[in-house]
Amino acid sequence: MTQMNMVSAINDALRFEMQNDDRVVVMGEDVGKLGGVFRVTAGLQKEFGEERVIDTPLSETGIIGTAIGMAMGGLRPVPEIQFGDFIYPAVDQLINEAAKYRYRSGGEFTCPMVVRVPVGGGIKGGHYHSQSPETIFVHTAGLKVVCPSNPYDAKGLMLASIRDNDPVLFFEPKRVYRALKMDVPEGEYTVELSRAKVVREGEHVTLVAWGAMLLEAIAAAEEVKEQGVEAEVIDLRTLWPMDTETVVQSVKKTGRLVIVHEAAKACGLGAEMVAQICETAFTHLQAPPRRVTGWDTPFPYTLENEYLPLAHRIVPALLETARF
Amino acid sequence: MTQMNMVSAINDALRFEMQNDDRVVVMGEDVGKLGGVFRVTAGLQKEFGEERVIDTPLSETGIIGTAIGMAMGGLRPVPEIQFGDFIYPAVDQLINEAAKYRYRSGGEFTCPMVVRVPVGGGIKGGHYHSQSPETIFVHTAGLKVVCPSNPYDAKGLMLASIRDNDPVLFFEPKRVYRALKMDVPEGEYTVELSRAKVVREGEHVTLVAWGAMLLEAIAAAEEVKEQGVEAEVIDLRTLWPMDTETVVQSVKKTGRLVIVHEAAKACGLGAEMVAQICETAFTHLQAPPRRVTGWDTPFPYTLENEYLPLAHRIVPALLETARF
Amino acid sequence: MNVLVKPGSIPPNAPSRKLFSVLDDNGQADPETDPKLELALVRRMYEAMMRNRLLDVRLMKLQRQGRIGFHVGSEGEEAAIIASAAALREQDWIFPCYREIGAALYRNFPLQSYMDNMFGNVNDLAKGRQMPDHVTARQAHFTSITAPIGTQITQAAGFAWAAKIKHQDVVTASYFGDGATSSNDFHAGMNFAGVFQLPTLFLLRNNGWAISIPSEHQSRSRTYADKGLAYGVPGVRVDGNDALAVYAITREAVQRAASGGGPTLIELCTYRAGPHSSSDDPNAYREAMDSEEAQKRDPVKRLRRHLERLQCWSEAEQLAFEERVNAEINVCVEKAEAAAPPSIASMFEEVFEHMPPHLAQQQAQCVDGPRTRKRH
Amino acid sequence: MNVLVKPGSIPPNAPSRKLFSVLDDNGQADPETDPKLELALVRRMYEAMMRNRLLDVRLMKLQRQGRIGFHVGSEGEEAAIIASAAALREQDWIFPCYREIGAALYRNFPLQSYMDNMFGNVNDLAKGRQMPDHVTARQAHFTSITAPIGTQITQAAGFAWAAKIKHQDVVTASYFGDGATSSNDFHAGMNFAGVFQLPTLFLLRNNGWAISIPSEHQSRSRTYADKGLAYGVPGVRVDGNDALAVYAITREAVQRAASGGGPTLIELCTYRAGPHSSSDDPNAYREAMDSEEAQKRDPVKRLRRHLERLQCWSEAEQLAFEERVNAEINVCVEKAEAAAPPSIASMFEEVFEHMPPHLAQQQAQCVDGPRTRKRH
Ligand SMILES: Cc1ncc(C[n+]2csc(CCOP(=O)(O)OP(=O)(O)O)c2C)c(N)n1
Ligand SMILES: Cc1ncc(C[n+]2csc(CCOP(=O)(O)OP(=O)(O)O)c2C)c(N)n1
Ligand SMILES: [Mg+2]
Ligand SMILES: [Mg+2]
Repeated sequence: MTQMNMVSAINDALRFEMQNDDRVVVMGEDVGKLGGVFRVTAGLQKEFGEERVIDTPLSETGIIGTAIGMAMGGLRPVPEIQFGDFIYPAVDQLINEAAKYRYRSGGEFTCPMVVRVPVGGGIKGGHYHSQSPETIFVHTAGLKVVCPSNPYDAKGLMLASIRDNDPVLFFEPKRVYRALKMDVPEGEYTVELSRAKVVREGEHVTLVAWGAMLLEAIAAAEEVKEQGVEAEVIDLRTLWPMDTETVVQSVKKTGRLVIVHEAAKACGLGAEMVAQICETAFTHLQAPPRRVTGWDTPFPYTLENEYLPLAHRIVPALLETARF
Repeated sequence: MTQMNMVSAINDALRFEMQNDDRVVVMGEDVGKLGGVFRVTAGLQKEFGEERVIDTPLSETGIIGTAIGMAMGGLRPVPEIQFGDFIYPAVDQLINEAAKYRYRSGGEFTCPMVVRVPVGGGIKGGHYHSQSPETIFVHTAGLKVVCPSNPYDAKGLMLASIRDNDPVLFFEPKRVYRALKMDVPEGEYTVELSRAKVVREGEHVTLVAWGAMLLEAIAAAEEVKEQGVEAEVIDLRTLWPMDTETVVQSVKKTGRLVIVHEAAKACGLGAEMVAQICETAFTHLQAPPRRVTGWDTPFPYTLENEYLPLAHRIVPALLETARF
Repeated sequence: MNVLVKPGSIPPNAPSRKLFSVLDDNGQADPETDPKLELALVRRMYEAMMRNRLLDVRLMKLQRQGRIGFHVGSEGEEAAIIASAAALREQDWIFPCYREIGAALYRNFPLQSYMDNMFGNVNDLAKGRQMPDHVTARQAHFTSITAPIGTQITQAAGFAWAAKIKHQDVVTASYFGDGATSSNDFHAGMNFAGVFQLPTLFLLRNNGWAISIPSEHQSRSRTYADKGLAYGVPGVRVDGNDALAVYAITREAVQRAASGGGPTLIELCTYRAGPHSSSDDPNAYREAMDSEEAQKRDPVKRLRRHLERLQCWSEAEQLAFEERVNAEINVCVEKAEAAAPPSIASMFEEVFEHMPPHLAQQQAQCVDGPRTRKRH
Repeated sequence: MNVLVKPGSIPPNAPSRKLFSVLDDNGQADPETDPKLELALVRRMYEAMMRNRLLDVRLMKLQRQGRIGFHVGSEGEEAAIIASAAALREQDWIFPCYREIGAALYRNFPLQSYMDNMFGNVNDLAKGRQMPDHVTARQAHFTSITAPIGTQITQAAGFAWAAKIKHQDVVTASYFGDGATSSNDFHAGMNFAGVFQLPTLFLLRNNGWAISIPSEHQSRSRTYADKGLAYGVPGVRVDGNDALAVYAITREAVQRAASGGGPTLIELCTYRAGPHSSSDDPNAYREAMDSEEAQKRDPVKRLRRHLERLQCWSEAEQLAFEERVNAEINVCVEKAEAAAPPSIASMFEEVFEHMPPHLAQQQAQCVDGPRTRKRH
């Protein structure tokens, strides 16, 4: 066991799997010599050489397009998109190509790869260094989306993602990168994809979150405890395919649901979860399922703490839902 | 009044507004000499010349990027994306630029334009000539999304969209293009944006649809009528900003909601509507709100009528919801 | 590997407006540039080109009869497509656009599989999920055809990159049209291939049109081959209706890529003799070609004249060949048309490697749900 | 319009590796190429460059002190930015990337407005919505700065297109880095500008780096100016640290664009002397420049030597100027820092022209809801 933050945990996962599997290559803008603008890939080029840790030209289209070709050619590319906000030049390749290759070729071609994407707010990044674009990819059949909330899960989910035979978008919450350290096993372990985790038990209201907002959810749960409300907190961990079952079980117990995400509200994953819960557990609901999310505005700079669904906004939603 | 199908109604709207306002320019792949692959822009280049009806190179990035510049420069561009499936190379300009210009510049810059986008299935187009990508744009703050279901609305909404000072994505359901004709007034009239329309009254269940699926919704409503269920059918017309109020009023009356769309289910607009109804009218709901949508697979070719949420799939959803 | 082609025809990375050619309109080879291929090979190319032509005629008819939904032909572009594919080695991979099915067939992709795709039936390797002409042909080292313009270009570069990293002797070739040079993936693919010296060929089929947009209106560069200069990728122009010229240049580029010399951009100058696809009517935007000009340009006729000159082909052989191919086509059409559509359950398969619960649920809903009265 | 610049320095559309320059390292002008500008203009450029330098020093300090969140400077690139902006006419429009605020200031964008943006306060024209250095400056004909690389390039082409359609005498100029040449918008913007002969300038600031990626690794084209060949857009290379050369070439390109001659790609060869931004530490990827080399390259010093040679500037003037500018900066910083953050209600405004119901509702929820204890 070593104490690691999320940056070092992901770095450790990449290093482990590159040693373990020589099909794994890392690529992207500034990932090589610099080791990434967040230093997630630090030291990898030195250890594995320029052929496997590749500094690319400035083109997300090129990064993802060539990564797909590499994957088809038998490698396991782990391309980085420097910020989630810059993934749009690559969405044609992701939506029309990576997502559909297996399906459209009747299984003849696949493109297993892990697209690393630093996402979310909390670093004073304004419009273009704060977005959480999961909705686009959840909506697209054929893509998986993962978002860890802590170093342990980050490493285990990364190893599981690289070994998965489908394309995975691996969202890394920048706000968590260096926010906490925890014991992370050296060597190999995986955290299964599409398995949510109940991180706090409670019987009054189910509270679902992931990534950086999980910490806020836990903080809010602790706060409402003082007022007699016990929230069951679920870390979704894999956003899609979603572990609806774990959420449904919890809602059947509590009768109440609050979901939290940084992304804008309209057509966010919160909407999908509410709709699914209505479809599967409507008669168990004792209060309207509730969303606490980023507002339907672009992500602002100065007021980012007013934009984010931090604990102070989760608390009243929990109380109102529990007391409905 | 002239009998028009949707193709001629939109053509008429464009012609009218180009005569009326010389800031309006039409641009895109094959829109000029050919008049568009669906002939929506037929005859416009002859009438208004190559400077205002522009055949562009094959680049959606270039079409939308330059259209934004034109709009900033005082024109009212109406760019066409030949198929909704090919809009992805333009999403960076749409999401990061068009959607945010007004906001990020504190109102100094705006980019009023209407992006015409033929969408949806029903023409045996398979993966790449059938998609309905509204979710991406609804999720993005700063964009409007319109989708008419008939020639009258198409013309009126087009004129309203061109005159609107925000960027509008104008989704044209290909399946409706030549499917029906109706009386369309010559000359000027507008249909207000963000106003849904109750196209059939009923007291048992609210049924929301738009575009090509509106016709299926009406067919389903007629079918369940025989079984004593009266559906209130709402044509959403503008997908975003959504006229939630009209839907809420109806649901308060019926206590029941079914929503239909061609796009995949996960994070589709149906999810958003269900979540909004839960937030605003939960206590009025007498049955779980229900979605009938495209499946969470890529859009298939041979089985497209199994993929689409046609009347045969809407009917049981209506009956089950009404009898819940 | 056939080594009959002598290198030296691809200019270094500098503008070159010369059009490389071998055959004149009468099928006479220029001894200066003639790659002197084995006659069996030339015959094989000719037969594949002719078969392609016959297929196009038949498929367009089937479409007009409403028996298939769509067809995109390659009339007039057979040399550009087939002679270039012939010049690739067996281990090399093709990343096609939608007009290169002839290349897959040249590589023994079964005609029956192609026809099953045209009908989108249960035997279609793409399982009826894609439009006609969007085949998948792994066995032919030919990737799954896509509609979005240009996306295969970066992918081909990436596949070549994988081969390079794994030290495998594999070259890739992406095919695309003049219109596709405006795409994002052309730009990124060329740039990455240049920077990383990837063993990939950019086969730019300049057929004069992108649907209704003439190639002069697609770009203002002096030639399409010149675009290589922006990326440090050598560019060369070839008479794309001259099978021997196409073969020679492609072969040289393959040899160079395979020996670590990096990518090449090959502008295959040809002409789209037919409509863009069965959905298109070119009368709206282009003048009819006069028939003399069309004859002159025809790559199939030109190669036939060459073979006839060498007494390697005759009118009798032609008639026998046409009859044999048409019969073969008939059998495949009949079988493909009779086959059932794919199962409804299959619509939910292969979205992911393992079916997640939400899709299993949707599959059950769909399979057990009411059926439409519409036919598939 | 200043007509002192004689045309003829931009080569036709063919490769040209010559670097156009006027000043040598000692500030001596080459009489062959000297545009012989009015001294008042040269002085004005120098002062703007020097002011830019002083601003960068101060802003980087403020960032290190934690008083502002971020800064992206332009040390070493002042000539490329300011002399090119100076060569544009008042009616012309600038589509900047994030490093050209000096161009806005040259056009009298108020320093106070800039500083308000750096603090994201209530007076910021961008209303605290964007990161520092992302100003909006309509009055200076300078568009709102964005972070995604390259997007301004097609927009500038489109704005020029609008001017052309409306028969207005307006030229646009997009600024972007060497890294941005790999972007989709560079490709599309160049191509559209070439095809439609738009009155736009592509000002490619080749500063040697895209964060940690050296410009030789960004593309294999022989020069960045060569990229024009792919689009039929004339390309020219200029010593970007030589204000007079930058001015002369930019002016010629403006004149040509304004008279219907179409677009020009100008490669401004310069060097990013500082880090990419306040978040970057170049020690991880580049060797320190030796100080003699740095001095020689410095565009501000070079122009100062030129002015001194002409007895148009002195040490005393320099000192007085620095003092004046620093005082001005101080006043602005003080005021900007003291200003309140934007109102919470303002976060919901200007998403659309008119606020739709869902935003009015969210605004009320936010304004009336609980407050975070975190400071803004
Ligand atoms: C991204 C994208 N935009 C638009 C289309 C519609 N479209 C299909 S083919 C075509 C023209 C392609 O021209 P070219 O690349 O020259 O190939 P050709 O058909 O001539 O072989 C267009 C515009 C598309 N398939 N993909
Ligand atoms: C689409 C996109 N991808 C990545 C980034 C992150 N990024 C910011 S600046 C930069 C390098 C830009 O280099 P260059 O274009 O040469 O401009 P310079 O900073 O040297 O002036 C990168 C990769 C971005 N802003 N946008
Ligand atoms: Mg073409
Ligand atoms: Mg740079």
